Amino acid sequence: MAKQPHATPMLDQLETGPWPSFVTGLKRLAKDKDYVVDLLGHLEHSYTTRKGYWKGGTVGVFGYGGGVIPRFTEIKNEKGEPTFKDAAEFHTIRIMPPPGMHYDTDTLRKFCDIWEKHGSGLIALHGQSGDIMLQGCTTENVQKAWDEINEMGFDMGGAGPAVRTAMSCVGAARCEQSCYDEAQAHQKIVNQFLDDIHRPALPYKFKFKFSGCGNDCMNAIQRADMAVIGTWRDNIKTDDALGKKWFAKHGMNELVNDVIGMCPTRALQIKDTKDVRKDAHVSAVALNDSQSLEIDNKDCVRCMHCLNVMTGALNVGNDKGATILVGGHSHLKIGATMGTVVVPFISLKKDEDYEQLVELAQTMIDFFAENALEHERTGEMIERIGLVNFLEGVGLEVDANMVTNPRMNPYVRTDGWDEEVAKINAKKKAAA
Amino acid sequence: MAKQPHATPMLDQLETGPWPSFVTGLKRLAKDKDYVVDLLGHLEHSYTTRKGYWKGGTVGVFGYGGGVIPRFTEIKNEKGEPTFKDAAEFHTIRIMPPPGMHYDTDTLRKFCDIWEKHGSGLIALHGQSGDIMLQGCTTENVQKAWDEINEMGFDMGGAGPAVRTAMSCVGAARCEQSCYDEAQAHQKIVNQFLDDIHRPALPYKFKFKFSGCGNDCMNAIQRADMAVIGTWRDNIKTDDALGKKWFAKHGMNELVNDVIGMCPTRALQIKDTKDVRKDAHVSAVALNDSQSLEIDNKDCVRCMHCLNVMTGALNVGNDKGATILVGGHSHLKIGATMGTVVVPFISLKKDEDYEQLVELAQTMIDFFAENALEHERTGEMIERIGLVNFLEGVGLEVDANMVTNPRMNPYVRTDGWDEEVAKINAKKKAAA
Amino acid sequence: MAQPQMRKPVEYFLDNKKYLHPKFAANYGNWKTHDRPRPGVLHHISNTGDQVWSVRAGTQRQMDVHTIRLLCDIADKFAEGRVRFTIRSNIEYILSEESKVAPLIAELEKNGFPVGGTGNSVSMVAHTQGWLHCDIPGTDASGVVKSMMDVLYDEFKNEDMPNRVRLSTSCCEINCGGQADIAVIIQHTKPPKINHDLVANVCERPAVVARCPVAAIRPALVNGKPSLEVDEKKCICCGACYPPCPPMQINDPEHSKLAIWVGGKNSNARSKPTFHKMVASGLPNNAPRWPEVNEVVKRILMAYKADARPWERMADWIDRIGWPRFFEKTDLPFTKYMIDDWRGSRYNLNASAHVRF
Amino acid sequence: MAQPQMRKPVEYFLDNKKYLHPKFAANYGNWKTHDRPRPGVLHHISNTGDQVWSVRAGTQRQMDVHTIRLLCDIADKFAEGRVRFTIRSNIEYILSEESKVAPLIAELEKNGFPVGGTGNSVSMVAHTQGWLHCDIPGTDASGVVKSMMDVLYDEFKNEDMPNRVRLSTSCCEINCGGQADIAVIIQHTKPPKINHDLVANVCERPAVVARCPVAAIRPALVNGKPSLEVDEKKCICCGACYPPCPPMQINDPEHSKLAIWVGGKNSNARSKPTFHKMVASGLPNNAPRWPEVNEVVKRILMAYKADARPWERMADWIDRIGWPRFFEKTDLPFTKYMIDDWRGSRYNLNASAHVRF
Ligand code: SRM
Ligand code: SRM
Ligand code: SRM
Ligand code: SRM
Ligand code: SF4
Ligand code: SF4
Ligand code: SF4
Ligand code: SF4
Ligand code: SF4
Ligand code: SF4
Ligand code: SF4
Ligand code: SF4
Repeated sequence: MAKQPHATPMLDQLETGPWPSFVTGLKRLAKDKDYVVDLLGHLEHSYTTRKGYWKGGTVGVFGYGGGVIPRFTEIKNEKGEPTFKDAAEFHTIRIMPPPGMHYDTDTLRKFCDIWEKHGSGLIALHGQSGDIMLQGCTTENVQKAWDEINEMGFDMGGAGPAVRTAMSCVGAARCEQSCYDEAQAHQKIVNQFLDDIHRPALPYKFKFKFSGCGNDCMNAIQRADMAVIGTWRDNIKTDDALGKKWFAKHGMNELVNDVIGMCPTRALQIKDTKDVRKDAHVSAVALNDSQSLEIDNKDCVRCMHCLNVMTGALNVGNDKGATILVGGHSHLKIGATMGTVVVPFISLKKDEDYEQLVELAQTMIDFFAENALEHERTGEMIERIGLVNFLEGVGLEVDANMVTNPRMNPYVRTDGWDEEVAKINAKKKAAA
Repeated sequence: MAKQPHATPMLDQLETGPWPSFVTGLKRLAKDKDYVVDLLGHLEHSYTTRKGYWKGGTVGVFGYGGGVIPRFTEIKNEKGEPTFKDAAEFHTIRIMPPPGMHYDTDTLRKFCDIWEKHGSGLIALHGQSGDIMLQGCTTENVQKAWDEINEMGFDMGGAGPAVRTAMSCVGAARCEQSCYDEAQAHQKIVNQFLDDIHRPALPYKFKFKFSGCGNDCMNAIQRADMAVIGTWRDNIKTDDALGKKWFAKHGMNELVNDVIGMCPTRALQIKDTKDVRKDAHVSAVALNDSQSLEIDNKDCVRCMHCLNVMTGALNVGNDKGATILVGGHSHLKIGATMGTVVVPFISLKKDEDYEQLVELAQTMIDFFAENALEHERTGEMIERIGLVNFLEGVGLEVDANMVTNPRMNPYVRTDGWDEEVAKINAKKKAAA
Repeated sequence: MAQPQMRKPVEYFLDNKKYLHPKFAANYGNWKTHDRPRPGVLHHISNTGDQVWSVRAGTQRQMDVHTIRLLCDIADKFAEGRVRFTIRSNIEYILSEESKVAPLIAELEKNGFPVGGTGNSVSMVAHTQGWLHCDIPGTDASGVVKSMMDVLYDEFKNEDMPNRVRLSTSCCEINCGGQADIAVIIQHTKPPKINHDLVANVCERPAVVARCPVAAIRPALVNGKPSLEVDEKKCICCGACYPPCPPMQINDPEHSKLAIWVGGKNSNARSKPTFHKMVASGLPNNAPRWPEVNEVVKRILMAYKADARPWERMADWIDRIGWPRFFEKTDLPFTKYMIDDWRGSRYNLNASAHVRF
Repeated sequence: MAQPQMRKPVEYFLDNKKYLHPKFAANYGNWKTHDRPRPGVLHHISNTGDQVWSVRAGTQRQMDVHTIRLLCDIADKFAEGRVRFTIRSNIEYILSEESKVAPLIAELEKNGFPVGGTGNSVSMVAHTQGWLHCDIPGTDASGVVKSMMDVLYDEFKNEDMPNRVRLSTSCCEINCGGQADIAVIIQHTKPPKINHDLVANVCERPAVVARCPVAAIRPALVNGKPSLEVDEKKCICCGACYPPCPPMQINDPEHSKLAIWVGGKNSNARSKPTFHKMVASGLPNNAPRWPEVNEVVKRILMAYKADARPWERMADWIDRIGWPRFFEKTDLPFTKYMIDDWRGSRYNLNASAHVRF
């Protein structure tokens, strides 16, 4: 039994209502832990005064330079003693989850046991960067908890100017839209950068996110310095039986309004089946015995919409891989940036393909480490130096898929035009 | 008879081919004028060396500070004497054309006579800002030519950091799309700013352009500091007889592909005539005895496309006026800017409406004169100070039509939020 | 320096093979299609004919170990001891047999875990730290999320929206919660108050000066001690100076307000991804339940629900009807603060005569 | 100071009433519809039933008085002594009777004025000054226009394009010719060469320094005299320094090249207006006929003609097919110089997974 709870009239109001209440959870923990009794008091104080009262500091584990987020209370009496002394330290340990955030209950229970023993018993599944966040630990206990977690086979996540914990969607494990093995990519890249995760020495944070298709269930484009988003190069695959089934259920109006009318590039048309074009880049799915939905795959930008609506009738192609976008970040200090295309397509079928992806990531990180200013994200760096300088720095070739529009201003130095064109033509020739 | 022509092997090549040749024209003039003989030599020299050889200077007419573009030759021998001495001076006089660039032949002939007498005989109809450009005159003759032109009832155009010559489309004179009296607006505004045209004293140039509708045949949005573009507030007018005629000729495919499918906001739908909605903001035109094209005028952005395709069957509404956009300019020094909406709608039906337009223009010029930096166009100024500061400076109210998107960054100081909302609500109440 | 008794960490990032549900492992990369038999349930079919049912339930994310153990008990009972969590902190149970779907749902709901969040529902709010743990928050996170999800409970459990709806909240302008269909974010309205006594000791002054996006901070001597000075005319109250220099107090119970943003979209479906846009601000930081915020969120959601066409996300809907009508339909005032004046603002101004009446 | 013998100007901007064709005056603001009986001819019908036929013909813009008088003679003979000029320097004759259309056309063509430029044709090129008159040109204007229109003569006289096509040329990067479906513009490739002897006398040095968009110019002492210095690493060769400081020679017969830009659009029809985009550069300044430029222009036009759908302007067409295919279809190389790095460049990068193969 823990000590007497503080009065928490504000927090108590968060125990009503149908959604699961974290306050109820904290109170459950507070039954046995003075630590959490004081945490509740601390939080109630914030609710009352509408201010936060934690400050940072330096706490870590042996061998690593990051991964623990230290918190020390600032609610103190006149003598400078913590008002909520049992919760005077409330550090978080960030642990990297398995790709796709799959667990067996055994593992989850082990986390609970360790954290009940050494920490507050509060665990966030998961943080916005994907970490298992073990929240609430004293400085003294951090190392103990960590040792046990590490023994379980789990490793520390990122914090500070470091490569950060990555995230991958459920993807290949359950999703028909998946265009590559997200978990494999995720695992290989993180293993490559363990040192950069654990010993922050970059100009600023660098995040990876892996989504198996353009639906981007990991929000990679806006939140990752390097986003790997699945796509395919050949035609959309079609299944006539499922096409007919879909059409029988949904009818012509839905097909026109919800599918054809919403394709961003007018790549879809209804055709009498006999009139469907025979071109190599055209595919079609039957709607009934006489009509088909025709797809001009040259016009398709792999937005995923029609595949989402007519799932199974339309499926991603066979020549699978990913588009790589660089530079997503929140809005410090130039305003939010999205990742932009730097590799329109990288094949991700064989093991060697994944090695190539890792190499590419390494090149990007190296370039970032050498060229970014302090506290400058990749998106900010690219805006400062220009995309072309970045591409040249990491050895990637320009491609019209990288732009929404070619430049609209003449403010460019083109002395190298002729050599550039010669290079391109030589490559074209070599390829032909 | 003039002197012996120079050899012009380069220019001669521009006399072949079917398009009317300015070289042939110059040669015609050169028959009688040593001035033009040397001009041809001068130009041939440019063609040969691929360089220009005119420099500016100061030439004007009595009472005005601008409107003449002086040119002095730089092709000189070792002694510093002009190689083409008869064309050592080659100034242009800019004259403002009548709104819509209508002429009677009498007037044109008078220009010819004056310019044959005092100038080179070369006239450009028209310059890109709309001026009648009388090209090629000596310093001595500029005043003489000007006096005669001014006697004809024409006035000098703008040059330098001044209000510039304006342009208006053919509009109401011949065009069914016209939403206001372009010529009247054009005339009233120019008359308001004659002083600012003739005595350059602004930070930089300021241009007006008047287009009667969103087709913007005057390219106002990209080339005018203040663009007045016609529009209407009520419903598109429809004519069933012409609707049926159009449909009989063009058929369903063209209607779907070329009209409905190209509306930028999906404001158009085919309906069985009996199903056409009865809402006040819906209009419809008959296609045949049973079908109609329905327009949701709330969704319509007055882009003009459907009216262009089905001319006469669809016409602009009755509640006519214009949208005012500010800030178009070429790309010095921040890259090209387009005009952006500062007045979504100004009614232009009665004379008083036109006075209001003139007043608004005056306010804009005043603000520009006081706030722009030297050599800074309105578009650059607005980018520097922010649109809201401009709107407040000229006393215009914000409107959601002014943005493509509300801000996507939190970098704004919102202390005045409550007062702002109170003001808006008070206005709403007053209006209701 | 190394203390010999300390354990050296084992650095290795695990694969997920051993955690995968057996059906996931067997059909890895080989799925064909799926449907949703009811809200909260996904039914996936593989090319081999294998089928799985995934049942999704909401959690409070910040969970006590008792809650997690309870969720584990349920997994052991119904789902072969395997679960996964979604990016939105929902838990997913994977079932090999359809017959277990209904009993599992009953068990979850009995224990207070709402089943839903799939398809065209409002899923769980993306969640940050707030007063519970962060060192810079202007408001709370878990409490805001709880109060929002209480209000949107039915929208989580049903699939009645035109398309999926993603929400986020963020307890400071840094926006760890990310872009969303509707995002609630702190918006400060007053410049930081500087505690000059602390600056010299606590702040790396050049770093703070560099951090300000509008160069409003300069070094200054105050009472003879090195401190900082803010040009209050320039300051946009973003709070970026506060993390590197805590004496630059930006948080204020009164003047730190809440703003609402709409139309963020990460997916590439149909339209390209877009950032969310500010549509309301000045809402009070009214703990513990933020009713003013929830009222506006709900109003926007209901307008969207009533008016958007199937598959239109918030951003797609507004794209069609236009911003003037968005403000009309949600009865929100369009204020001058929404007109962009940041870098590249010209791209957000209406550079056309496309106007709506 | 006023010289007494000098005439004081009469300042007054005329209206156009007296110049209007009588049918225009009578039906002012009262037109109902129009059609195009053939290329070069517009037929307008007013609400009163009045009709006019407008016949459009190409001119060289820079006209000698003899040409203008000839055009006037024709107007007197056929068109009640009234003409107008279009924004593209085409002349329009207004006829009250249809019967005069054919004879007028015959007369115009006999005299070398091509009839056309209406509807889905390629109209006359927007035209600037060039070597003929400007003080800063890198190339000519009238000659470039003449050589282009010779090549596009049939496209002017026929209406075979998907929609209207507007061209412009500009003899320096300032681009007085404006935005166009296809624009040809000088693009310098080397920094200005400074004639230091002249700078002190001719240039207002602070003004020049301020004019440079990339702050590449700084004041410097050269041979003991005040002059200027260009940071050649920074310089983007735009030539903006040249007009205010002619000793900063930017024009070069060899290194001043021509660039081609496509997809500018001023009208609001369908899509919003857009700026043109660079798609080719490095073309030689090959007077008197610039064949290399005309070849590329023609190639782009033919790809557009073959592939665009009715009513798609150049910009609309590319919007549909995408830039990768534009470069494929026109067989132009996409070079790194086309990737924007100017202010707001992020708005021109592909911030999406929308990719074409
Ligand atoms: C814990 C977490 C919120 C949560 O409750 O889930 C979080 C919490 C903090 N974030 Fe974050 N961010 C978290 C995910 C994010 C994300 C989302 C993501 O990673 O996908 C973003 C947006 C994406 C991005 O990286 O831009 C994000 C953008 C930021 C930023 C702004 C970065 C920028 O470049 O604009 C900062 C400020 C900074 O880095 O200086 C920041 C800073 C912080 C700090 C360290 C505040 C500080 O500077 O002192 C917060 C520590 C809170 C604490 O007490 O634990 N956090 N932060 C998330 C990390 C959990 C995890 O490891 O799984
Ligand atoms: C004559 C004309 C081209 C033509 O042959 O038609 C022309 C010629 C010159 N323009 Fe222009 N501009 C002409 C219309 C334009 C237009 C089009 C328009 O007005 O609609 C533009 C683009 C719109 C705009 O204003 O931005 C235009 C944008 C410029 C600029 C760039 C302005 C900017 O803000 O980016 C300059 C440079 C400057 O102002 O310093 C310029 C400067 C010049 C100067 C004065 C060159 C100079 O700085 O020494 C040229 C004088 C040539 C000469 O010898 O006569 N001219 N200039 C056009 C004026 C004729 C007339 O009065 O009717
Ligand atoms: C489980 C999860 C991935 C994970 O690894 O955790 C997931 C799973 C699926 N997503 Fe997702 N999405 C998940 C987060 C997202 C996110 C990110 C987010 O929520 O922050 C997005 C981007 C949202 C945005 O644009 O900001 C996302 C955008 C989509 C879309 C595109 C929707 C659109 O039209 O814009 C689809 C397509 C669809 O709905 O068919 C999709 C489709 C799907 C499918 C149908 C894929 C499949 O075929 O299996 C999965 C079931 C969806 C459902 O709930 O009905 N998923 N999906 C995530 C569940 C989150 C939750 O608990 O609510
Ligand atoms: C005469 C003129 C106005 C003037 O006062 O001088 C004019 C006259 C007409 N324009 Fe225009 N436009 C004229 C320059 C323009 C320009 C500006 C330009 O050429 O630089 C534009 C903007 C081009 C751009 O976007 O950059 C222009 C964009 C249009 C459009 C929109 C086309 C589109 O789909 O984007 C229409 C609508 C249409 O074609 O029905 C239009 C329609 C018309 C109509 C049909 C209006 C009417 O109902 O009478 C007129 C006959 C057009 C024809 O040629 O078939 N006019 N029109 C100009 C003739 C120029 C020429 O000689 O070639
Ligand atoms: S991102 Fe694509 S592959 Fe991954 S879970 Fe979402 S829909 Fe499936
Ligand atoms: S996936 Fe391709 S075809 Fe399907 S809607 Fe998107 S762009 Fe159109
Ligand atoms: S801008 Fe509109 S009103 Fe003016 S001529 Fe062109 S189409 Fe007619
Ligand atoms: S004018 Fe209106 S209805 Fe017609 S195409 Fe344009 S936006 Fe659509
Ligand atoms: S949004 Fe701000 S206050 Fe909230 S967790 Fe992130 S950094 Fe901390
Ligand atoms: S709040 Fe933002 S703008 Fe103000 S001083 Fe701090 S960093 Fe600068
Ligand atoms: S484009 Fe340049 S060179 Fe040509 S007329 Fe205009 S200012 Fe002169
Ligand atoms: S050419 Fe342009 S960039 Fe170079 S020095 Fe002159 S103004 Fe500056």
